[in-house]
Amino acid sequence: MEANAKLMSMTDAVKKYVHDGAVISFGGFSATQCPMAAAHEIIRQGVKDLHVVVCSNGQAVDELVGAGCVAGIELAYGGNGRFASTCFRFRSAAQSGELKVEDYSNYHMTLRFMAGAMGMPFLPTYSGLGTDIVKKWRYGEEDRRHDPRLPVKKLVLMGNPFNRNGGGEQVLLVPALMPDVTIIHAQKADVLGNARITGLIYADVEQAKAAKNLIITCEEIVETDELRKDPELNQILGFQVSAVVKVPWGSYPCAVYGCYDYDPWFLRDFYPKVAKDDSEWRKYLDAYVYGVANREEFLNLIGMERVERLRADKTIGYNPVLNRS
Amino acid sequence: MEANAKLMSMTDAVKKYVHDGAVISFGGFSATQCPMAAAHEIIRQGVKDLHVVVCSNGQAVDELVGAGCVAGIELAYGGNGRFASTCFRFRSAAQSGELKVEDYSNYHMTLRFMAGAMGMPFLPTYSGLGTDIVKKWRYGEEDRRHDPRLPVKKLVLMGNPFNRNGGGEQVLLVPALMPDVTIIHAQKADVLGNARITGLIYADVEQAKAAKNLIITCEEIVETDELRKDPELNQILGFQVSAVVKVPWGSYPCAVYGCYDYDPWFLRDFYPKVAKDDSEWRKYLDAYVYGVANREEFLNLIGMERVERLRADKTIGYNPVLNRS
Amino acid sequence: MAGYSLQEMMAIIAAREIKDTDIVLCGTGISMLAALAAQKITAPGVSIFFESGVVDVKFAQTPLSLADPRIMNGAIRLAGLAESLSLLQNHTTGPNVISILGAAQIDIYGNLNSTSIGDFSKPKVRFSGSGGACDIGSLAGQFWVFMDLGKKRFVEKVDYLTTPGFLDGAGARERAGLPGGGPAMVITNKACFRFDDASKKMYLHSFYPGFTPEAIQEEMCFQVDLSRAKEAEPPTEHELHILRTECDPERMVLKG
Amino acid sequence: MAGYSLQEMMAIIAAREIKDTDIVLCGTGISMLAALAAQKITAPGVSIFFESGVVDVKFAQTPLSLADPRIMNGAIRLAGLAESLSLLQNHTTGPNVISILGAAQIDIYGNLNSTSIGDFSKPKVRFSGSGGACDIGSLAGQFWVFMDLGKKRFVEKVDYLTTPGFLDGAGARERAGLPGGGPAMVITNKACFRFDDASKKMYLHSFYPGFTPEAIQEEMCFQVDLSRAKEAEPPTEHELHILRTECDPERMVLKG
Repeated sequence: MEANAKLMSMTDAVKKYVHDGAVISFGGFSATQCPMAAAHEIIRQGVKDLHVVVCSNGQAVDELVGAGCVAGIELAYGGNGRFASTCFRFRSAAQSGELKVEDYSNYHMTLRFMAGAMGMPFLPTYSGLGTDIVKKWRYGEEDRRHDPRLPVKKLVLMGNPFNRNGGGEQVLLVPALMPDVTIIHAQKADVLGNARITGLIYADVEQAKAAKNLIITCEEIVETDELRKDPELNQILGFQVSAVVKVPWGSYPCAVYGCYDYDPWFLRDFYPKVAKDDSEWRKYLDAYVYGVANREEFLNLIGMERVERLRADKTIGYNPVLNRS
Repeated sequence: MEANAKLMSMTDAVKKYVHDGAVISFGGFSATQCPMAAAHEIIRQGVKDLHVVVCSNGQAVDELVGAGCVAGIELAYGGNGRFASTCFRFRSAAQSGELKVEDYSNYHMTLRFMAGAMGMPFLPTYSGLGTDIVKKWRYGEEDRRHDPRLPVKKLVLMGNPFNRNGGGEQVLLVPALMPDVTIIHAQKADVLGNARITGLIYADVEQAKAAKNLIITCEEIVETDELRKDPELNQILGFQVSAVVKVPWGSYPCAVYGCYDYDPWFLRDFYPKVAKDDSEWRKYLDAYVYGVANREEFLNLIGMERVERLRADKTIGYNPVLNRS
Repeated sequence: MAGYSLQEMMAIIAAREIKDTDIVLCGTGISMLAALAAQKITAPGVSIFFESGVVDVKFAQTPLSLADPRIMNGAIRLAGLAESLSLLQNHTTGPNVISILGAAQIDIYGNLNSTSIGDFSKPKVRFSGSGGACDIGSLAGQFWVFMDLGKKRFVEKVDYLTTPGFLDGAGARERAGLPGGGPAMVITNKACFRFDDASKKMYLHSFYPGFTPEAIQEEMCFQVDLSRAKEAEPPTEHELHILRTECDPERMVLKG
Repeated sequence: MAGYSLQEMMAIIAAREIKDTDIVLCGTGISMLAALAAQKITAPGVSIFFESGVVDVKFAQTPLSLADPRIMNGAIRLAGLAESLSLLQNHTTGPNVISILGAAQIDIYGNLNSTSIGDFSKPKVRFSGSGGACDIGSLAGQFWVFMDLGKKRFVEKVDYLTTPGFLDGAGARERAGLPGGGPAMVITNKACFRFDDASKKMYLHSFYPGFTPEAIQEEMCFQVDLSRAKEAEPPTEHELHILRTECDPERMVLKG
């Protein structure tokens, strides 16, 4: 294999690994480290009927749902923190019933990815016992029998075979997730796919390892020898990676620790206005997603001057003079 | 609570947290990062009837077994790599039947600590299906019923409730471990117990978090603010720690990455000679363990000149001119 | 009643209950301010963490989400969800964890709905989802709730039970196998509620200056015991000063 | 037969079978040298890792254990057992993993005993234990065995089955639910064996220059098919040169 055979354009990576009907997972958490450049390319390529599995994703999920790419979603939280505690297109699609939402908790989803990453069929937890998250299933057993993308059961309650002296008599098993493709956005990667996420890692590493195919989008491509200097900090191993895509500002309008801040203008002023209104939303997609060929054109449309103002102070990881009020 | 209430001498930490009959776990792997100073203090205090649970520990387990502190052990591997592929006192105690050895694999033991760390009753794996590790139990169900230190079953075979389309029809559940006390040796800790292991982490972090009480022995006490500079590298959180003990050269004759190398003289020339012979062994314990009051006296007996020669090159983490042949 | 906002009152009511040995799992917003205030006023040893994976934060600017870069700088630990949520389920740390939650609906047993109104499969209103709230309610040593009073929120039966309180009463958590201790306080904009040891039902513990027990009861769909209620102590000058100048100097949470 | 040692022959036999896309889980000693030799001769893209948690090593001095500090410097990843052993069970990486094991006993189906001789509860000889060998045999895409021939080692039935080979024959691994592919090669000091696709029994694949199939059979307790055996190609000058000068320059493994 060529040493840099995995290095490709976003267009090629999405074309090669994101198919109609795929089970897909996105890294990041709320308004940080969402793989937004990848999400836009998926919208642009008109991928349909995706089944999305995430922990607490905001912006990427909202735009994909709004663009009609998503048929169903299993998640814990769909929001952007205090910018948009519930994502707008996600909310309206869930309310209209056009989007099927299967609810789990953050721990459930994390454990499900971890089970996939570790090659286990399930993981046990006590979280959720007695709640409607256990009792109410959006996908019934019949749906599940016919759709191989879904686990045969939402979750399973079992007796604890190691129980001694009361307590912990029953336990919940949550089924493993093995997405057809996971996309995560890292600060640094090499051409082989070895990658480093700096700062919080959310459930990115579990999501990455659980995947059948893994696309790493990154701010910067570095030499492998640079990554070797701090091996404890490299969470993603090249041999688990299918594609590496270099895309600076790839998470904008979301933040990337140590690289750039979130954009309060986009998240608080601009996006809610377009996302809350169906015709504005259509215009947004036409201009900002379908109307551009790639990330560079999108950023130019936003305005590089605006974008550059988000650049982080390297020491503290964000922009301390950003106007957030 | 006083800010440095957890900082104590090895004598006090062992007196307070290591009791006769305790389930105890030691960090490190083969001849690296064994908490040897702690092991010697346990021997010196004459602790009895310990039930040891480890992955792949060498030197600490061997000396504790040899000194008669250990009644039973659940482990995957007891050796020091190429210095002593099987530990000598461990071997003879296992062969005589005086030491009960319950065999698991490294993955089993790691998962058992992970289950304890995550507060789960068990974790599933496919490792070991069809082997005698599953079929042959050193502690029978009757023993287990009467001894609350043991899980009620060595492991449990169950059907996979999420199975679809053949494959993975059954799965093995390994029971959680929650040692009464875990002792790990770290390069750095602060007085609150926040600690950093540099280099490989073996199963140390899982062993630490699974414990009811956790003793951190460390080469160096540092300011909390120093640890805050690289938060990704601090695996142990102060609020999970019971005691912090500063003990330079605390792993000798085993290595500590970045601090000092293993001692080939001790591990290959000296120790096998004393460990293979019952009366030599008694003399060793009398002189090197019972005959000294603390770590400093032990090191003086070994000779600080010898010990100092093991000091690591900071950049590469070991001593490149050490004579190992 | 001049001199402090009800939001500030809520933060201080919570802060006063946090002890030095507690481990507080925070959300952003007012729950975070409560933990910070406790740390700066009476409980300097308190540990604070967030479900996104940050432990022992030392931020200079108020974070707006659990993954805001502002939350990361200067922490003692940066990890991820698996590590932080496991602290809840861990047998040693879990019982010491207090967490403060919000919700859309609550019932007399402290069960919460944070996810949707109406039928869960085609909801009238969909919220973000329970995130870590189900995990916290299930596993943490105790949880507290921050909510404004109102008949739409304090309901007979929650539409979708996403965070377990005492379920259907005494002994129900144990029967379900939940390891955590359940709800301990409900801190509203007008009053603070606790739960009866025997019945596990919510009762009025204190009302804020300017409000009466009867008026508070009017804003709830279920009847609570009012007989144990006392008037709450308003925030002191010192408490307010710390809260305003050290916990949220940019007024990102405590709006003018 | 002059010019190379049998140990060198074993290392080279293994190295030749390693492909560019393989992920090799090594032990210390000769299995590590085989992987390094492959990387330096024919498979530069091969990934190497160790169960202790090191990935893609670049060491300057030969490590003497899986946790030798020499194994750590310059790696692409340093983690722990949970991470590295999970690579075996992971559905994407596991099938690509090859691992090389040693053992005290082996039977015709490639089942191994690495733990004790005699009754397991009061053994005649106790070894260190199976470490990760049980995990590798259960989960890896394939495993190879490095063992010296001898009737004490090549036995009818292993005393204590700690690493699963093909258990009791064709279909047995599948029935037990083992995801890994099982044993593929047994590389001894005199010959190399493989396993029949249909019967899953070991057969003689090649014998080293200077040895005969019949003499090799004499050193085993069970009968193997000798009909497919060919003489193995001895190591080339180039292979030996790389092995000696680049893989173990200190001669820590390949003893003079």
